Amino acid sequence: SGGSKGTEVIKIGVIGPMTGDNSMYGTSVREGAMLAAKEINAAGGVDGKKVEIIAYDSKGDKTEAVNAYNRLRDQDGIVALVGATFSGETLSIKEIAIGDNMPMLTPTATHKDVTLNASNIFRACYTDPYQGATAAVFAMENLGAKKAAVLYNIEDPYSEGLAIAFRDKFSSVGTVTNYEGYTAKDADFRAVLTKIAAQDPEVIFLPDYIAKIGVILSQIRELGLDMIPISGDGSDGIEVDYADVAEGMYYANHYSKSDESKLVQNFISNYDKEYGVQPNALAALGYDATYIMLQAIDRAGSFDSDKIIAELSKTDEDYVTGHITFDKNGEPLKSISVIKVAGGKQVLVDKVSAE
Amino acid sequence: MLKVQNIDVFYNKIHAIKDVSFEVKEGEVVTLIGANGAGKTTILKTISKLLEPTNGVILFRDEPITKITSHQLVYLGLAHVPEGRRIFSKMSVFENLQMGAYIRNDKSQIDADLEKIFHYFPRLKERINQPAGTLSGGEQQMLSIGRALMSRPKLMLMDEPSMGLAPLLVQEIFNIIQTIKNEGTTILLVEQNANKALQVADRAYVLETGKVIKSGTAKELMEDDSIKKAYLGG
Amino acid sequence: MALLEVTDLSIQFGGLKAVDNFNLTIDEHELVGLIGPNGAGKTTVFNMLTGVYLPTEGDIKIDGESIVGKKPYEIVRCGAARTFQNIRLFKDLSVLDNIKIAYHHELNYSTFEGIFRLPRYWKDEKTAHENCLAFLDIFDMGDYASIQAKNLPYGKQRKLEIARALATKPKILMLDEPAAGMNPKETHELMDTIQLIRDKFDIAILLIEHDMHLVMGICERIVVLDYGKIIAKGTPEETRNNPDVIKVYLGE
Amino acid sequence: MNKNTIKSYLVNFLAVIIIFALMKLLMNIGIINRYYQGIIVFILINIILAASLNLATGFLGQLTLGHAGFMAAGAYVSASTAIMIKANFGWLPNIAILLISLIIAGIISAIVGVAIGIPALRLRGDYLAIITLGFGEVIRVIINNIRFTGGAQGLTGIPRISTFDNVFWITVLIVFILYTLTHSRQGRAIVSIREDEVAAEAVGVKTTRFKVMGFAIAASFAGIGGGLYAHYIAFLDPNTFNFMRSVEILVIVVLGGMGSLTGSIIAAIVLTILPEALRSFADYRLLLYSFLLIIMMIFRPAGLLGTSEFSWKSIYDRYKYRKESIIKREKA
Amino acid sequence: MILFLQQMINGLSVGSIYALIALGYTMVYGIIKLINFAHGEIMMAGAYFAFLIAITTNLPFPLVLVFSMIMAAILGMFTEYIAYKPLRNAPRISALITAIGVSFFLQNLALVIFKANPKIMPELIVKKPISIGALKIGTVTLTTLVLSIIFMIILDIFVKKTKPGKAMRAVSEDKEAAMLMGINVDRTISITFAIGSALGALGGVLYSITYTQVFPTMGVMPGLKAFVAAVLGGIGLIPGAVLGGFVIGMIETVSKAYISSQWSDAIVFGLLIIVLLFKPTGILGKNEKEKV
Ligand SMILES: Nc1ncnc2c1ncn2[C@@H]1O[C@H](COP(=O)(O)OP(=O)(O)OP(=O)(O)O)[C@@H](O)[C@H]1O
Ligand SMILES: Nc1ncnc2c1ncn2[C@@H]1O[C@H](COP(=O)(O)OP(=O)(O)OP(=O)(O)O)[C@@H](O)[C@H]1O
Ligand SMILES: [Mg+2]
Ligand SMILES: [Mg+2]
Repeated sequence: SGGSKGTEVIKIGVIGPMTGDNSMYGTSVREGAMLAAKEINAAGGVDGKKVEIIAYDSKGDKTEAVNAYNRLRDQDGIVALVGATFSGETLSIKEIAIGDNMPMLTPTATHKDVTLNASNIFRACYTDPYQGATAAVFAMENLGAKKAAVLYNIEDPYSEGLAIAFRDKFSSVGTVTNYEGYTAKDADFRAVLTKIAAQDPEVIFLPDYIAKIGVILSQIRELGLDMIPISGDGSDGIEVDYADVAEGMYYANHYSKSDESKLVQNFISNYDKEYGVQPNALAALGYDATYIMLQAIDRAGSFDSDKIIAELSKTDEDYVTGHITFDKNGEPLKSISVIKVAGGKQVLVDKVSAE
Repeated sequence: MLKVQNIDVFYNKIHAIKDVSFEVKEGEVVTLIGANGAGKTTILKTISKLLEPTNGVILFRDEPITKITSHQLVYLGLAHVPEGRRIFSKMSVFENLQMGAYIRNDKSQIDADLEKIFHYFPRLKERINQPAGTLSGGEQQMLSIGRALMSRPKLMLMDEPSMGLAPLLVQEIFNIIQTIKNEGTTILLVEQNANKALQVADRAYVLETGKVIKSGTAKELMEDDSIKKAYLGG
Repeated sequence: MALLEVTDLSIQFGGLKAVDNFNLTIDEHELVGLIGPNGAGKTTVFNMLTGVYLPTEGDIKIDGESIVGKKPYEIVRCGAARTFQNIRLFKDLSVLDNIKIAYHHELNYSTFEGIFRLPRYWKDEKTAHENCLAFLDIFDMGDYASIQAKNLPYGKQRKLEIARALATKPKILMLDEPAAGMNPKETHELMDTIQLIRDKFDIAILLIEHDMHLVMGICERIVVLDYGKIIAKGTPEETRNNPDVIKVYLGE
Repeated sequence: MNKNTIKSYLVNFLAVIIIFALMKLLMNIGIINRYYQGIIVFILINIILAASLNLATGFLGQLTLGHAGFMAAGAYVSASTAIMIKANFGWLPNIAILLISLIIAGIISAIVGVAIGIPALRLRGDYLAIITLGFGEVIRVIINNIRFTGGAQGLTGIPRISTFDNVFWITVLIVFILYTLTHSRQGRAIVSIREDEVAAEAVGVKTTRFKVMGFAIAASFAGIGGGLYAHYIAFLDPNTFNFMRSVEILVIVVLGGMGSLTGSIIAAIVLTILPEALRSFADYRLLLYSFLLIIMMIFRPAGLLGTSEFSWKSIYDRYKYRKESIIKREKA
Repeated sequence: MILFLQQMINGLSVGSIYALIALGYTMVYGIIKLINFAHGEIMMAGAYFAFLIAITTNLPFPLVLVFSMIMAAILGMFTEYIAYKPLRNAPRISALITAIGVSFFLQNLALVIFKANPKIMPELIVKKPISIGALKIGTVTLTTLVLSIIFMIILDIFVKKTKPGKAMRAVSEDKEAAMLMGINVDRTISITFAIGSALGALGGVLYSITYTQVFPTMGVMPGLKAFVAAVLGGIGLIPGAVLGGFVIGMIETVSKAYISSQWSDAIVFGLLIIVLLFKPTGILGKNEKEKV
C-alpha cells in the first residue's frame, strides 16, 4: 500500500489525541516516535532512506481518527502506522486497516480485541487482561493480600479491562470486597471510599491514569484509610506530582526508570535532552514501536505490506520496555515491571512474567 | 423642551420615518395623530433613544441627545409610557412603581408620589402585592402610567395610554393628563382616540406613512374636515 | 337548545375570586357584548370558555355537550374559537399559512400521504390553498397572503387573527378587544367586518370591548361584569341607562 | 402551483442524481480518494443528525441537548441487529442486512423518543433542554453498565456495511422526508407550535400529538444516523455519544439556521470539514475552531440561512428580476 | 449510624461546592436567560488564577481568593462584552451557541497555556479534619459550607432588596422597559456577570483545594452538575441554587455509598427528570401559568 514506493523517504503515520484534554497521551507517543526516527536518521536511516514521522491529532475522537488514518494513507502515503494511541481509535481504524493490509503496530492500545482476527495488526504493550491478572497475582503472592477492593472508571475501556481481570484473578484465591465504578469526570470518591473502608480490604486496585489516581489517593489519605493502593501502567510517573500521597503504592509498568540497562538509560537521557522532560511509559512505547516497525521494514527490504508484516512477526529483540517477541496474534510476550513508590522515587520491585 | 429636526428612521430597509420635524414647548401638550403604522411609536422610541435615527437631530432641553443613551435621558427628565405597557410582569405592582422611581433617592417624596398614584388608580392599591403579569390588561396600563409618573418627569412621552381602558378610566386618564400638565409637566401624546387627545392638547401634528402632513393648534385640526373624516370618525 | 350555555361559572386565583357565578346563554346567530371595568374578569371568562383555565366551579355547554376539562384544541372542534387581547399570531409565518394552520381540520391526508406526496395530498392542498385565499379575500387581505404576519400593520394583524379564528369553522366566535389600538375610522370598518362575519358565516359572536361606540352599535345584548359578578344584562339601551353600569363603568 | 412544484421536485431530483454521478466519477478517476470519501460519509451522517435535530429544535421549537442519546440508541440497536443477522442469516446481501438493521434501529429510537417525549414535552424551553441533556447522560451510563453493549470495552465485530452509495441515498431519502413533512399540514402544525403554543391550541392544533410526533421522528432519524455511523466505523463505545456530540449537532443546526434544512446541510459540510482543514494548525486547532464558531455566531446570529431554504427557484427569480429591472432601466 | 452521618458530611462537602457554582449560574440565567455554558470554564480560570498567585507569592488564603475572584470577574465581564453583548437581540439559542464556543475556547486556551497535565493546587487551607464526636469534617468542607450559605443570604438580599438588585430583575424581564426607568442595562448585565464569575471562581478555588488539582477541563462536570442543581432548585432563584446544590450532593453521595457508585450519575439525572416532571419549575419554583 501507499504511494511512496521508490521515494527517498519512509513515511510512518502516528495517530493519537494531541489536542483536547487527553493531549498528553498522544503527544508522548508522538515524541517517543519522533525521537526514535531522529536517532535512526542520524544513524543513516533505513536502507539509506530517511524516515519521516507524520503525526495526526485525533482528539481521541473515533471519527477524527478514521479521517486521520485515511488521510495518512491517501494523502501522505504512509508505509506503516504506529498507532493509534487509544484503544477506541485503534478499533475504529481496525477494519479499514485490515482491508488495506496496512502494517500496524499500536504502541499503547491495550484493548483485548485490537489484534483479534487481524494479521496486519501488532502491539507493543501488553493487554489489559494480562496486566490486570498480573497485578492480582502480585497482590496475592508478593503482598500476601486476602481481601482486595477494586475501584475503576466505568467509562474507560482500559480501566474496566484491568478491573475485570484483576477481579477474576484475585477472587480465585482471595475475596474481592468491593467492585466499584465511577464515571470519567467524577472527582469525589469519599463516599465510595468510606464504603470500601468499612469492608477493611488490605489492598485497593486503582486502574486509571495518574490524574485520577492522584485524586483518589489524596482522598484515601484525607480519610486516613490504610489500604495499599495498587495500580497499572497508567500510574507511570505518579511519583513526580503526587509523591506524598503515592508513597508506598505499587504499580505495573512497562519499564522502570531505575532499570540500569544501557538501552533504558540512553533512552531516558536522549529524551530528556530532546524535550527537557523525563519520558513516561507512553513515550517509551512510542519509541519502541517505532524502532520495531522500522527494523521490520529494514529487514523486509521493501515497502511491501506482506513482507513488512511477515518481518514484524519475527521480531525478537531487547527494547526499552523489555524483550519483545510476538505470538501468532501479534501480541507481545514480555514481562511486567512492578514498581513501588518509595521516597518519591520509582523502585523496581519485581519483574513478573507471563504465565 | 423638545425639538425634533429632520429625522429619518429605518427598520433594516423599511423607511419608517421620513424627514420628520416638530417641536414640543415647555408646558405644552402636543399630540401626534396618525393611522396604524404611520410611525407614531417609532418617533417616540427614537426620542427616547430606543431607536437611532439615521439622519437629523433631536434636542431635549436644548441639548442634542445624539450621544446620550436611553437611561441617561431618564435622569434628564424624560419618561416614556411605552406601547404595549411593558410592565415588569414578575415583579409586584409595588416593585414596578419603585422601579419607576429608580433614579430618585428622596424617600419621603417617593412615598408621597406613591400615594398620589394610588389616588389616581385605587385599583392598583388593591393589587399592590400581586405579580404585575397577572393583572388585567387595563390594570397593567394603569401601572405603566403610574410607573412613568414615579420618575417625576419634565417631559412625558405617552404611547396610547388609553388603549384597553374602560370608558370611565379613559376619562380618568385624560383628567390625569390635564392634571400633570397643570403641574407643569410637558407631554407628547400619541393616541388613537384623537377626539379626546385633541381636547387636552395644545397643538397637534398629523402623520401619514412616516411623514408629517399637517400641523396646527388642536382647535384648528379639530375643525379641519379632512382630519375629521380620516381620524375623528366624523 | 342554546348554542352556548354557561351555568354558575367561577374561578379562584389564590384568594381572588376573579369570576363569580357567571351565567350566560347564547343562541345561534346572536351578537353579545361582554363589558365591564378593567380587571372585572372578562378575559378570564374567555379563558375558561376556551379551556385555557379550568374553572373552579360551574359548567359550560356547547350544543348541549359539556366542555369543561377539555383541552383547548378539543374545544375548538366543538365549535368555539377566539382571539386574544394581546395579539397572538404565528409571527414568522406568512399570512396565508396562519390561515392554513387553522384550516387544517379540512385537510384529510395522512402523514404518509403527505410525506410521499400521494394524490390526496395534492388534492387537499389545492383546495385548502384556494379556500384560504378566498377566505383572505373576504377580509380584503388577499394581497398580503405571502407577507410575514409580524410585518403587517397593527390593524391588519387584528383582522388576521379574527380571520384565523374563523378558519376553524366555529359556531361561536369570541373576540377579546378587537378594536383596541384602532382609531375611530378603523373601528368603524371593524364594526362592518364583524357584522359581515356574523351574517356570512352565520355564527354567534361574543365580544369584549371597551369602545362603547362599537359595543352599543352592533351588540344585541350586553352583559356587564364587575369584580367577577354580573351586575347587569340587557339591550344596549338598557345597559347604557343602567345606573350601576354608569357608576362603575361608563361614567358621566 | 401544482405544476411548478412538481417541476421543482424534478429539478431537485435531477440535481441530486447529477451530484451523485459526479461524485462517483471523481471517485473512479481518483480525484476523490478514500480520505475525501470518508469525510463525505461523515458529512452525510452529520446531515442526517442535524436535519433530524432541526425538526425537533428548528421546526418544533424544542431545544434538545441529548440528540446523541438517540443516535446512541440507534447505533447500538442497529449494530447488534446486524451482528445477529450476520450470524444467523449470513447469506443475506449486505444491503438487506443494513436496511433491516436500520429500520429496527429507527423504530426503537422512535419508541425511546416517544417515551422521553410524552412526559418531557410538557415542559418548555430550557427545562426540556435539561431533561434531554439528562437523558443523554443517562443513556450513556446505561450503555456502560449493560452487557450486550460491551460496556466501556465497546462493541466490536460490527459488520462494516455502510458504503458511500447507501449512506448517500439514505441521506437523500431522509432529507426528502423531512422536507415534505415540514411542508405538509403536519409540518405546519409543528411549526405553529414553535411560533405560539397557546395560539396553536386555540386554533385546534393537537399540540401534544404533534410535539410527540415531531420528537419521535427526529429521534428515529437520529437513530438511523447512528446506525449508519456504527456500520461505517464498525466499533462503538459509549464515549462516542457524549454530551459534546449532542452539542456538535446542535451547533450545526443553529449555525445553519433553525428551521432551514438546507442550512443544516451547508453547516454540516462546513463544520465537518473545518477540523480537517485546520489540521495544519496542530495544537491550536481546537482553539481556532472555537474562535471561528464564536465569530460565525456573532456575524450570523440567525444562522447561515436563517429560516429560509435554498431553492433553485429563488435563484431563478432573482436572476429573472435582475434581468427585468435591467430591461426596465434600459427602456427608461 | 456513624458511617451514615459521615457519608452525609461527604454529601455536604460535595453539595456546598455545587451550591457555590450554581449561585453563579442562577445569577446569569436569572438576568439574561442565558445558560452560560462557559461558567464551568470561568470556574476553571478562577482556579488557575489562584494557583498562579499561590505558587508565585506568599499571599494568605483570603487574599488569594479575592485576587482570583476579581480576575474571574474581569474575565467574565470581558467574555460577556465580546461574545454575548453582540447577540443581545439575537435568538436566545444563538447566544447559547456562543456560550458553548466561549467554553471551548477557554478550555483550549488553558490547554495550550498550561497543558493537559493537572497542576497540583497548594494546600491553601490546612486540611485538618475537625472531629465532632466520631465524625470528621474537613476544614475545606466547613469553609465551603459557610461561604455558600453566607453568599446565598447576601445575594438574596442584594437581589430582592437593593436597588442594583432590583435593576437586575427589571433587566431580566424587559431590557427596553428597564432602560426607560433609567437603568444602565449594559452595566447591570456586566455586574451580573462579574458577580456570577466571582462566585464561580470561589467555587473553583475551593474545588481545586478539595480535589488537589487544577486542569483545563476541570470545570466541565461540576459546571454541568451545578447547572443541574440550579435547575433542580428552581433556576433564577438564589436559595434554589443552594438547595439544589446540596440536594444533588446528597443524592450523589447516597447513591455512591448505598446504591451503586457506577449508576450515581444516572440516578442524579434520573431524579432531576422526575422532579421536573412533577414540578416543572424546580423545587422552589412557583408554578405560574402564563396569562393569556
Ligand atoms: N421592528 C420593526 N421591524 C420592521 N418594521 C417595523 C418595526 N416596527 C414598526 N415597523 C414598521 O414601521 C412603520 C411604523 O410603525 P409604528 O409602530 O411606529 O406605527 P404607529 O404609528 O405607532 O402605529 P400603531 O398605531 O399601530 O401603533 C410601520 O409600517 C411598521 O410596520
Ligand atoms: N393567572 C392569574 N393569576 C392571578 N390573578 C389573575 C390571573 N388571571 C387574571 N387574574 C386577575 O383576575 C382579574 C380579572 O382579569 P381579566 O384579565 O379577566 O380582566 P378583564 O376583565 O379582561 O380586564 P381588562 O378589560 O382590563 O382586560 C384581574 O384582577 C387579574 O388580576
Ligand atoms: Mg404605535
Ligand atoms: Mg381582558
